[in-house]
Amino acid sequence: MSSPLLSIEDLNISFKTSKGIVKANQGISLEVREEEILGLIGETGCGKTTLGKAILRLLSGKATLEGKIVYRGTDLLTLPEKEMRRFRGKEIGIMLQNPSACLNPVLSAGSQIAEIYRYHEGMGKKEAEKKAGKMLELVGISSSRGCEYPHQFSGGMLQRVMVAIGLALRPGLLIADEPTRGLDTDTKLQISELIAGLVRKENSSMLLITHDLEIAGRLADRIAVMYAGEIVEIGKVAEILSNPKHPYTLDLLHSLPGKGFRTVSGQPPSLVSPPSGCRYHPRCSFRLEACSQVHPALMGFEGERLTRCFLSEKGRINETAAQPFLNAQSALKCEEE
Amino acid sequence: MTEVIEKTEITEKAYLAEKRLNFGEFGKNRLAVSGLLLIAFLCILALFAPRIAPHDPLAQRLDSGLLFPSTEYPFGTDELGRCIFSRVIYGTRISLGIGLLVVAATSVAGTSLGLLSGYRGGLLDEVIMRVVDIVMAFPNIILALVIAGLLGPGFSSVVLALAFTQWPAYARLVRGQVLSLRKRAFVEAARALRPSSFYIMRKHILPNCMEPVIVLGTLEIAHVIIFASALSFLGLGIQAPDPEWGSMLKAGIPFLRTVSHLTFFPGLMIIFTVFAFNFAGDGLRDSLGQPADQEVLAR
Amino acid sequence: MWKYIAKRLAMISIVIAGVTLVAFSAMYLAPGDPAEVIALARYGEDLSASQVETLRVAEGFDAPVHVQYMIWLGHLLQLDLGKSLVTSEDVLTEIRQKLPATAELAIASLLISLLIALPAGILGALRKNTLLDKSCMFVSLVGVSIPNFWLGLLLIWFFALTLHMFPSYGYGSLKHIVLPALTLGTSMSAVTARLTRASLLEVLGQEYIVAARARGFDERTILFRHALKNAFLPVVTFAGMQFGYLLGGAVVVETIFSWPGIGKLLVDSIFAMDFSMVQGCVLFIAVLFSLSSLAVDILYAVLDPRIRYDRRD
Amino acid sequence: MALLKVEGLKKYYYSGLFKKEIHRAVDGISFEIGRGKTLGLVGKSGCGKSTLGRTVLRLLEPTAGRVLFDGQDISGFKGSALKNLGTKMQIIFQNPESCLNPRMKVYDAIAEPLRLHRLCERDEERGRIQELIEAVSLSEELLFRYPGELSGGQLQRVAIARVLGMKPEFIVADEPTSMLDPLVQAQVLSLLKKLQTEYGISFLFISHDMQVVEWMSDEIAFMEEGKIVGFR
Repeated sequence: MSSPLLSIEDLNISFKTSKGIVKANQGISLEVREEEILGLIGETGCGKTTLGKAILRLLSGKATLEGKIVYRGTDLLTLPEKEMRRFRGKEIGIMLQNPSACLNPVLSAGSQIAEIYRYHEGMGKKEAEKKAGKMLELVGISSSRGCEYPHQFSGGMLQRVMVAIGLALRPGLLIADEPTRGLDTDTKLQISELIAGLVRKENSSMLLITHDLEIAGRLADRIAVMYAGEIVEIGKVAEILSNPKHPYTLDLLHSLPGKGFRTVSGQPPSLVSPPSGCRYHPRCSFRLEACSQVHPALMGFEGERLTRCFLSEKGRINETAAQPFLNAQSALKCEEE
Repeated sequence: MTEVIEKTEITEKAYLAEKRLNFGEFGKNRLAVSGLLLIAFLCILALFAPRIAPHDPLAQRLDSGLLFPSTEYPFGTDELGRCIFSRVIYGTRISLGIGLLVVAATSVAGTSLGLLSGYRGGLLDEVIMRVVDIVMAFPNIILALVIAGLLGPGFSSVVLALAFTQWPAYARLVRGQVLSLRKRAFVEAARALRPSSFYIMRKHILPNCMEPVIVLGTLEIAHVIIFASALSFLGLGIQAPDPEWGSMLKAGIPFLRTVSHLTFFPGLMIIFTVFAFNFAGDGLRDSLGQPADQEVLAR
Repeated sequence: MWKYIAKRLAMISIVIAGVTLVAFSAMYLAPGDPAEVIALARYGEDLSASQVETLRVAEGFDAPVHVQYMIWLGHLLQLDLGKSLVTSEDVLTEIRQKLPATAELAIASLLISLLIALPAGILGALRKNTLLDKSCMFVSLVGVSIPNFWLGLLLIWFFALTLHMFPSYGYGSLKHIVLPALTLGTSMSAVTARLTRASLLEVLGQEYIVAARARGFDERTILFRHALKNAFLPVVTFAGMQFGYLLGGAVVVETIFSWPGIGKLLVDSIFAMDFSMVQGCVLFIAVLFSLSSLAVDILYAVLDPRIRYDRRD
Repeated sequence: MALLKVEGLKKYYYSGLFKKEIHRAVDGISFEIGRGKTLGLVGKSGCGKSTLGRTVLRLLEPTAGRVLFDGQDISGFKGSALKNLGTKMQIIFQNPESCLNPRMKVYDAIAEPLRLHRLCERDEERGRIQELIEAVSLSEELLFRYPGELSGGQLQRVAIARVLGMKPEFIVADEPTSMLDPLVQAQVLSLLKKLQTEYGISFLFISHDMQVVEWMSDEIAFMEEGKIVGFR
């Protein structure tokens, strides 16, 4: 087993708002290993974007962070701002959500890549532009489009520019936040293949934050599932997809298109006042009495598998749910062929 | 920057909900509340001027001209022996009157035209917007100056002149709002119900563009008051004996070197009044979550 | 972009056509018969009916209104703004003589206002909600509320009458321009500072600033390369409107300081009921203002690539 | 007979100086939808599928072609006939965040079509709205909230309840779930399907997600650059 590249230990993040304290992340422990793609799955508002931004300390002053974020032996949370800048872009690249908002509208795409080389590697203008052009070619954009401005690109193309920026300095870790949101099915696949391909080629690692289980299933080595600010399950892709131990993961899989759209009632809880006990218990169809009172810990299962559910030990989920799910899973497999 | 995080993170809807609750936040905005209190104070001054003012603002007493402030005459007297304090207080009636009248008229007219122009589009829009452009091609104080000057001095010419120059601001602001609202799905959903366009404008569009209009209106009262007193100061607005602050200032100029309180107090009153409305308008803008856009700010 | 500019040009010609109509019809706002009003201004109280009639024919007031407008417009197209009805000076020559004074005042005021406003606005946005920012914004809010004529009088009282540092009126030396320019400049700076701050704050709240930070740039680079260019876009548009404020403010300030510019000329002509001079001044100012808006629009197009290059589908 | 029949529908946009540049958003499309059936419409973004949905409803005026609803050509409808059509043909939008007026409480949003078309007596209104909100399985307490306080899935249900109140026969669903999370998407889609069997509504279901469309539709049309390139 390779040593972790990034390890997050017991991270708590909260925001003060007029409605109360939003506990966006609670007790997050996670590691991203060398040359690994870790998929972080969760629904809108579960705190996954906050986690991604927190790693590079990009959250606003309103956010309170506790815990440790260790990258190659350095705890990023204790670094002074000036040294933190060395990690941003160079060690850890990030593709934030919504590329049309993340690119400066008055600077050309090429110059936004070139400026990274000029700033970090002290290159001259010509050289940096040339390198930016190469980077564009690498993500499948003709370098002649480097002088165009963000509004002249389509959504998929913008996402490619974001990939080029994220990987410009060959970082050890790329954090990609919803890189496929809002794209057509075809474009979605192209972009995800592109990112994963580049990351693998560079022997880098990636934290892929997405709500799309299918994309995560295709690209990731391991998957972490997040619900209401907590990690509820972590494990190898194949294990998670074929044998989910947490009811939420199970429900999420069932809700996928082409798998019967089995529905779960209710909606994610507020992060200001989450339910007592297990956060999923009000919606869970397997809930026990204890679930509403005792908050389950993230428990080791077999091997590297961790699950935050009382039932997982007893393996009851398997018995109840194996049948319909197996069909769905085989459908997924067929499609991938 | 802080808001951005919340926007993306707690999702937009939570952000919107917060924005809505911000009317309550207005209460917390101490500056804005003090602006409103100042306005209330001014209104009281205007309403109860006869009770508050110690003297008749027009009564001349030539034997007690150019007196310095005393308990009898808190702000002193002018060259004709009139009590400046009383005149300043009565002046509130004129300035607030002009401000409210002009803003009431222009906001209604401008908003209606902006609504029509934005929602109907087409030729009507072209015509209205070109008229707006034409009026706005004149710096507004200059246009007001010419109109008021040629109409002849007096209360009604000042009101007319300012009303004519100030309405396009609302029309432009509202039209912009309407254009962006028209693209929103709820307006399209309402159209799918096939009501009259008047219904959609009244029920779905107007309520959603009122906030900036309220902000603009509040700030406009401040501008109108300044413009009106500038006209009077130049001698083209309200004329002497009427206690208008601008014309009082003008009357005080010859005595600037010796008895500067003649110009000092009326000027202070203008600043105080304008400040109150600017303050309240600013507070409204902050708590209604309106971006400080140039349309509202640039006046 | 050329399409955009062409569109602007077309629009501005319509606007200027409308402006001439407004300027022409302004004369008919005055109560009573224009010929009589002018005759009254020219010959004083004891004028005879025949004097009025002679003047009516001489100045062309006997023709129907639309014909008068057409004739006036015809002259206008040959850059002939007519003669003053009171002094018989050529209107355009008169305006041309007054133009330098107003231009000097405008430029000096603009410089003063930018020198105050830009640093204050930028500093305020960068140090948001600190004591410095709050006091800057408070001062500027008070500044917005001070009428420029009062500020002018205050400056005269303090610097001219009390300290005797600068002359209180007149035109000529560098010393003469200090007080008028200070009056106009400071009163303008308050608004610009607020706009700069608001605009920069808005930009600093954008996601691309966070994204730039995520690329490891320091705050200086982010401010100068990413934030300011965007933040100045609305400020540039605003500068166009500021020009109108400048011209309007000049009227008041020139009157207070007896500054021999177009503003003072306009006010004097209104008092003298010198219609052709008023028309000329108003028209000149409006055209100048429109052209400056056009210039600003073009500048905006050059600065903002979203207009410079049309969207591609 | 088909409930909805579209024949050679075109929607062109003209731009440029002399209106010479033509953008053919919908370029001669014909199809039919039977009562209680769903036609899925798949295509990439920008292929004109949303424009098609709106043109069918005459929210956009077609450049050419006919839309027959229940055997009648609706393109000539005016006044009360057109207003009546509003209750029979409806639309659900993509972005739940903007599909409701932020100034109207949920109750009023659902009541609006009932009041506009006088679909029920004043004293029955409350009960009718109760029925509707239950039909989309939302709790009653949401009725007096503003849209800003609801989640995306809840908003989309309110939009459905609002449309449902008119007992429409045909609904254009324009990517109704593409902005929702998977769990919520499943909820909304099964709700639509349930309502379809209960009320016999026909759908034109627009989406770019093949799997969603497959699950929802009886027949699928593929759209590319303003034209339908195939049915399945």
